[in-house]
Amino acid sequence: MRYFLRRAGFFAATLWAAVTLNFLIPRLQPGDPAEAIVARLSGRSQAIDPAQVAAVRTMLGAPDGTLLTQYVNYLGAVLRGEFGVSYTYFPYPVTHMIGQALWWTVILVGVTHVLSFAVGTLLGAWAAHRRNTRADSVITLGSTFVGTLPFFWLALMLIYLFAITLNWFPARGGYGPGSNPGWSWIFFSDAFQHSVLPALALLIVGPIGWIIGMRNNMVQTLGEDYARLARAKGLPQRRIALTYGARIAILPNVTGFAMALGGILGGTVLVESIFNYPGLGRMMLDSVTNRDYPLMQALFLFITIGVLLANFLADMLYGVLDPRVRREVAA
Amino acid sequence: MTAELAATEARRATRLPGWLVILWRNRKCRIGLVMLAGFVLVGLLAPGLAPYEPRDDSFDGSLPPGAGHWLGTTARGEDVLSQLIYGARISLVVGLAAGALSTVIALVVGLTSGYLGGLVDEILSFFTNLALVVPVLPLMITLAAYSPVKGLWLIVAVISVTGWAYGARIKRAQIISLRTRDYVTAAKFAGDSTARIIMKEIMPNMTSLVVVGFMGACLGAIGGEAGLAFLGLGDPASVSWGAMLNQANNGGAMLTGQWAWLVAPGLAFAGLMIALTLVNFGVDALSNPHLRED
Amino acid sequence: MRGRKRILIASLVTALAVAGCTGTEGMSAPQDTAQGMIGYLDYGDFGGGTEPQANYNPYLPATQLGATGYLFEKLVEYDHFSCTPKPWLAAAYSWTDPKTLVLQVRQGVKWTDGTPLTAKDVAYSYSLIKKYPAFDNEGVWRYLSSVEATDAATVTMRFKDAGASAFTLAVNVLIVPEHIWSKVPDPATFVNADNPVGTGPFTVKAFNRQQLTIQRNPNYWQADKIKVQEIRFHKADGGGPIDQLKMSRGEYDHNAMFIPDVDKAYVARDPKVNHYWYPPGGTISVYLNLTKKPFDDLAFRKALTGAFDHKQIIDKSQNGYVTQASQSGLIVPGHDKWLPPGLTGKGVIPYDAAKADAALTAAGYAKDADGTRLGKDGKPLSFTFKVPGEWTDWLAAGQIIVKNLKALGFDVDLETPDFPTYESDRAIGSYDALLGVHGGSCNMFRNFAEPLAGDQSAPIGKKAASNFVRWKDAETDRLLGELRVATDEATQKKAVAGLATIMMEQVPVIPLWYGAKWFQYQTDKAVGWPDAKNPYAAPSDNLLIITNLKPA
Amino acid sequence: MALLEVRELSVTYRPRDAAHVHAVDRVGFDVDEGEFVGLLGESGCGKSTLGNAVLRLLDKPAAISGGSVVFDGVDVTHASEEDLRPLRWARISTVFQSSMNALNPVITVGAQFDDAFRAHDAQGDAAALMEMVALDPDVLRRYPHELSGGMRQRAALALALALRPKFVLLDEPTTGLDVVVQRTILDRLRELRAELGFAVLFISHDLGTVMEMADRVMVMYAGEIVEDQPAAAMLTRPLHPYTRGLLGSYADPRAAEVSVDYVPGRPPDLSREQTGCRFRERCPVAVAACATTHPPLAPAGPGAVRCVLGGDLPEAGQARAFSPDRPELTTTAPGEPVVSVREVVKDYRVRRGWRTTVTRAVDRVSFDLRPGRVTALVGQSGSGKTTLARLVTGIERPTSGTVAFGDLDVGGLRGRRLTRYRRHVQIVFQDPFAALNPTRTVGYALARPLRNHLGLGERAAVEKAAELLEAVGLHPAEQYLDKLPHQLSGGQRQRVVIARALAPEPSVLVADEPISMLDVSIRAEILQLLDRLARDRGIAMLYITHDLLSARLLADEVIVLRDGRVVESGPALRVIRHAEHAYTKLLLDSIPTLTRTL
Repeated sequence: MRYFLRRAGFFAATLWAAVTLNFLIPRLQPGDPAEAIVARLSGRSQAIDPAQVAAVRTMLGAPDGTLLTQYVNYLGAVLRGEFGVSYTYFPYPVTHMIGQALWWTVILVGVTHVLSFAVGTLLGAWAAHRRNTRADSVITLGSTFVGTLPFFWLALMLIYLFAITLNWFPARGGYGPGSNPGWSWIFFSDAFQHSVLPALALLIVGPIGWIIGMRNNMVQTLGEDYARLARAKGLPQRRIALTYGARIAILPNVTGFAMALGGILGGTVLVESIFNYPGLGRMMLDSVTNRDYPLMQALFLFITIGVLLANFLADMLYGVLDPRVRREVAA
Repeated sequence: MTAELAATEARRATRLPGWLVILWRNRKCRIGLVMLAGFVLVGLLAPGLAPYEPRDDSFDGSLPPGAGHWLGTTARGEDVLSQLIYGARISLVVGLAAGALSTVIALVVGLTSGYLGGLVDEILSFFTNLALVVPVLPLMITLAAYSPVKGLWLIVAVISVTGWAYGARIKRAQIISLRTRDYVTAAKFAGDSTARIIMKEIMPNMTSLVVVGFMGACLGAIGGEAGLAFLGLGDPASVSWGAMLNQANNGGAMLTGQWAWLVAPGLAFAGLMIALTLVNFGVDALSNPHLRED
Repeated sequence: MRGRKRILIASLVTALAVAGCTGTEGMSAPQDTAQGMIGYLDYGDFGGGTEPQANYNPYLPATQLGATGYLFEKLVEYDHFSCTPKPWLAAAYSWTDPKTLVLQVRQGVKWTDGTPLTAKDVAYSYSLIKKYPAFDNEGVWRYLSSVEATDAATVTMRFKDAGASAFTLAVNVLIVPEHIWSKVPDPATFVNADNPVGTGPFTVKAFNRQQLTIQRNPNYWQADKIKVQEIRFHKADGGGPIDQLKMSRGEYDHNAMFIPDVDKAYVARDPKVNHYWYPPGGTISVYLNLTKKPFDDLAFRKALTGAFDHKQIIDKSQNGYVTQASQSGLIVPGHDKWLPPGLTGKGVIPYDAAKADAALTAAGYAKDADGTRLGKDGKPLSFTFKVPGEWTDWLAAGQIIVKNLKALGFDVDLETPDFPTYESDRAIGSYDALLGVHGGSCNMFRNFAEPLAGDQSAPIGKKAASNFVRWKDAETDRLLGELRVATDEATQKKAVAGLATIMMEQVPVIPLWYGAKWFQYQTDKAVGWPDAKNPYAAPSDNLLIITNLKPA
Repeated sequence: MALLEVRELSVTYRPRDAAHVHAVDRVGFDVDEGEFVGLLGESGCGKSTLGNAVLRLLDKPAAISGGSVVFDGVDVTHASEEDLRPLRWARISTVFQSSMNALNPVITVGAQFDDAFRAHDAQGDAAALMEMVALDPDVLRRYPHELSGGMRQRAALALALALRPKFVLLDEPTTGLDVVVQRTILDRLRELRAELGFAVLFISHDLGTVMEMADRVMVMYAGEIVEDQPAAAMLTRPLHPYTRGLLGSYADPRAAEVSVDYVPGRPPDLSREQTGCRFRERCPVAVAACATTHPPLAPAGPGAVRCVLGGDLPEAGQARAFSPDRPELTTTAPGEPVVSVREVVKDYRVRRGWRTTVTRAVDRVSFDLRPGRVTALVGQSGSGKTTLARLVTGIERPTSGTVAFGDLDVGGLRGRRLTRYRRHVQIVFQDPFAALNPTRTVGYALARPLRNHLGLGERAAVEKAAELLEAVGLHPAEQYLDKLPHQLSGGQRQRVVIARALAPEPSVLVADEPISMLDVSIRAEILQLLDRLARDRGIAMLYITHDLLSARLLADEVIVLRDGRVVESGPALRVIRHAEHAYTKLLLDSIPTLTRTL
């Protein structure tokens, strides 16, 4: 109970900090989003029309009152779930935009993350089981070296190879021009084709952390007394590897799984930008570069909440999986 | 602990930094150190090695690799090889500077929080945990995009400010375990001051942890710089590998078949990362005798 | 199945046999290609950001979809290349006095729901943008005092002052149907997504975030001129390499995007079909902060007019797509008729570093033994030059400019703030020198007033509206005053010539090049695109172009 | 044919970046069916490695480098892992030293029984097994971390017996447990063996338990077995000087006269080539031949011995002995107390959610420390003895009651005044490995208190440090000043720790279990040193221990603690020889007695 309260308190404080940071960022910025919008519209080859800047400024509306009242109003709005209207997609509300992008990210990241975790953990466990053999070195060294390749570069190479040279898969986007998002087979198969390359990129890099983490953990647990005792008990190798090695070694990975979800949500910025995937990450980058403050604020908050939830989930999951902390969590 | 022991012994034997001697003994690590030294040399001697100025755009654009330009030219007519060579500087400078800076932040926060405990610890731990859960990349992007000044030091600052938390947490845990050691209590009974205890009793037992943290921070920083630069949020005035990839991508390298422009920065980056990873193997072994044995 | 087809296409592509291989996926084959008609055309991006949302509100140009310009029309269309007005929804117009403009609404024009267009719709549209200042994107109501439908076919516009200089703005308002918009609860946030009703040549057929399809409006008032059944806009990703690839594969019949090395990457792929035309837009100039020394010295500024290597800037930073700008502040050759008589080389000043060096020395800015340029106080001249860091082509230009200045002995630092900082520094005058854009519109008053008028300036530290160099000159303001109220072209020309002369002689800013308007097109399906030989419209004049396209 | 036949067995550690160590060197022995064999040895002698080699559980970098182990006719050293499986647990099982880690933490105890049954297609009644070791069958549904150390060890024992093996290898099964718990487990083990008749190889460093339990005892030293004979015979006539030294280190605290022996020195470094007898450098009866001859394990008396002397030990040349020579103390000694502890209470608050529970670690304890006198605090773990030490040294503050140092209230000291107080009160720590900073030299460790508390200059501090080293028996001192802790043996380290504690010339010394981490053979030596220092220098010593024998040897006064309360206190002789409180008696009765086997 105490543990739970402590965590809940921490999450609340973190949320508050994120909201405050959110509030401050646009207010610490030089320049005027209206001007940025008009400048983008005009391009670099045309003069900015001050009249249009004024019109856009009116359109966006400006907060008023002292900084403190603005802050209080902002907190209130966030609590009520009002995130305002996007600057880039005026007059569409920010929540509408996030609702659209959310599923792309959730499905792409969800599937690849789970797959990466499964593949990585299995490979890592296999390597640990076969530690100090050729299979082990191939897996460990191989994944270490693939891990050094810059992710975005890998993604570019995939595009170059599979989309541009071979033309097997579409290079970018979430779906083609011919299919309308909806519950249709055409759309799903199209969306699937579009997700192949980004998913592939994520799946190449994704398992590496799990492989190495799992292997090192399991090598360690297999060296513990209980694993030795299991050998002394004459248990089959498989059973030792699973119940006395993997079962325990996977625990930190499980926490890591949820924790990493946060990093991955952030990391989608890269993937989705390169593949122009219509998810939260690209929207985040766009909102930052377009100075779409309401959208950026909401996304930032949203991602932070996602990370916090993931952490919370990880804590709970760890409690369920590890009897050593179960009591404390339940208490 | 064994690491510090061995390090202390090695230092006494050779008068070189002990951890360096241990690193050198590890074969993988030795290869990594040599590679790293290569990159450092390339970075240092860039003006001598590079055939041209990295921003000299007086050549024909989009030339394929050939005699005059071994890796061809960019769409704007810059020599790719020269950019590649100068790019090593950026990666190394950012890696070292941001790695060092975030290690220092982590060390200061970790030391203070772990040794003092109590309210200070509660507050610092809160900020550490906060920094751990705040999504790093979006924060980095926001900071980098909205900073009124651009430049390499901004990137260094952004990476350090967003990347210190993990190290601080680890160092705090280590301090907490070290500060209750009997020899620390003994130092208190010997009348040593807190500062002296931290510097003379605790710090020497943390060298390997600090080195490991620093290496990790360097790797992260180099990756972070490349990522930011690739997203177009890097220092517009400097030619880094990430920025080269960004320009290659935006400049239609795929389109004009300028594969060298696209491939070379990625491979160079991977090479540097491999060098650092190999060094890290040794560093890991330094801190974890478990790994040293198998 | 499609995968196989792709492989086939891929091998074809790698063999560089790219001619006209259109990659539109999943679309039903174009419907009956009636005789003398073009089935469909593939166009480039349709705006609305990376996640476009249905938005056909003509008064929200910042977020509306690009097709909106084909759905709604204005009273008068402009050929923005030669700046010639073309009567459009107004069949005719005349000034009854300098403050009153009477327009005859074209008869027989029907809204796409079948209702006829009346003068009331026009008056309503103007009242709408008055009521919602966010809609008044050109600030029309700064000049207008009233817009009334005097009868079913006549609209009377009254101006606060003589209205000639505001004419281009006043007629540049899209007209919406009153019977629909008056029922909209909040027009300010109205996205007009379901079957937007307009008078334009096209109606919305289908939209998703990747593609926007509009189809020919058979009841269009000049339907006979529309030979295109359907236009398909494709979502682009900001000039990314993929779009360039699609471009080079011939997947666009028309696009307006930046392509590095367009001759090699595009035209060379199919020289017979692939074409581009990059007419000039605004003028990009070096802005010197005239409140600071030595920039307040005319001789100094004049010396710098030939100090920049235009050719290198154009070739390197602009891929050679643009032309050098005239010091006169006018676009040559587009604005040739406005040039003051007897101007050498249309005011284009060639690069001559030696001459600039000599002129500087003569003006009292000598070099010391080390080659460092000294100010009149004998101290080395050092200043900064700002360019937005993320605008890579400007950055490249900035680097050349700084190189040129350094060669003259100045100690110049290139600063690369992000755009908002740059924009804010520029507005409050917190800079030494930077690049800025001005002019390029068909409104000569705007072209000169925005960068040079005294009332567009502000003291250092306060935001200037558009006179960022803080040019303060009574003669300029007087000429602008004349131009503002001039109703006949002769008076206008005289005032413009006077202003151009000030540009030439007083050098408030130093124009370098004309920003290019990107415009690529293919001639395998449609012909009749504007080009250098037949510049009947600027690339942005969609309605003028679409009414000129014919099957190949 | 014996049940277990070990022949010429060698085990070598081959770490990648350090010298190879021959931890077990050509060892041979038999264990017969139903026999209970003890394997006695000190830390680092190779006994656990030998045990693991017999079970074939060695992990890298250790590996069997020669010889064979044949169990029940199966060559364990060369069989494949698959061939070994039927043998394991069904016929040969084990209990490891630390059962904290020996049980899988994430599955229930019951599941670990089922594991064993299923692996061998056996039916078993885990509940009955639990009852056999006097545990509630309910324990089967619990996880290891929910059990106490004693319960875990009993569960491990039950698990080892689950398939009724013929042979059980017990590797330090009671180390780290309280005496009382140890007693119950050993009693249980004896009963079970009588009932089930399995053979045991009992590995331990604890002479008392081995002698009490085993039929036959093997003594291991430096990777070799140096003596092997029936326990009773060994007790009366040890054949090896080392065995004789070990036996001498043991005594019954309740005896009228108590004297303990010690064997100075440390075992040889097994990473080096060995010539001659490995014990010769510590041997009190060594002869010239010891340096050149490596004696074989040769029959002698009722067993075998590895000694040049062949088991005929001269009476003269006993190991050195420590026998406290003090007038019998029957009353509390006179003299002004240096430290007075009065009615001290220490509560620890543990917050759990909304509730805060208070644990009372020390409950109204009073005692005095007087110059030149040693007061022993005796109790099991959790009795509050270490908390009392922390209160006396000012690390903790009492919840109520006072700790007075002269006129000074220790509980109220902070900052600089606390530092000044600590000049007078120093600590000798339990673990000499943790008490010295591994990265700092002996000279540095000694110089700090000298410079801080005595204000000596650098040179004076070095001289004084050398003096201190000589005083604790490390000479020549110059040789030690530059050493790092890991270059010293445990005993030497503890001497350095003591020297450091003496450096500021304290009036009070708190010694927290100073010998419990040391090898049996050198414990008495350290006790003797502490004894001499306290009495010669007039230091008031608070000696904290769980070991009544050492309390009897060192202390003038004994205070027996249980759950934070004093259950009995008084002059050492009175409390130990004529214990009044039942708990004190229980503690005394739990000590393994050599006489019991006789």
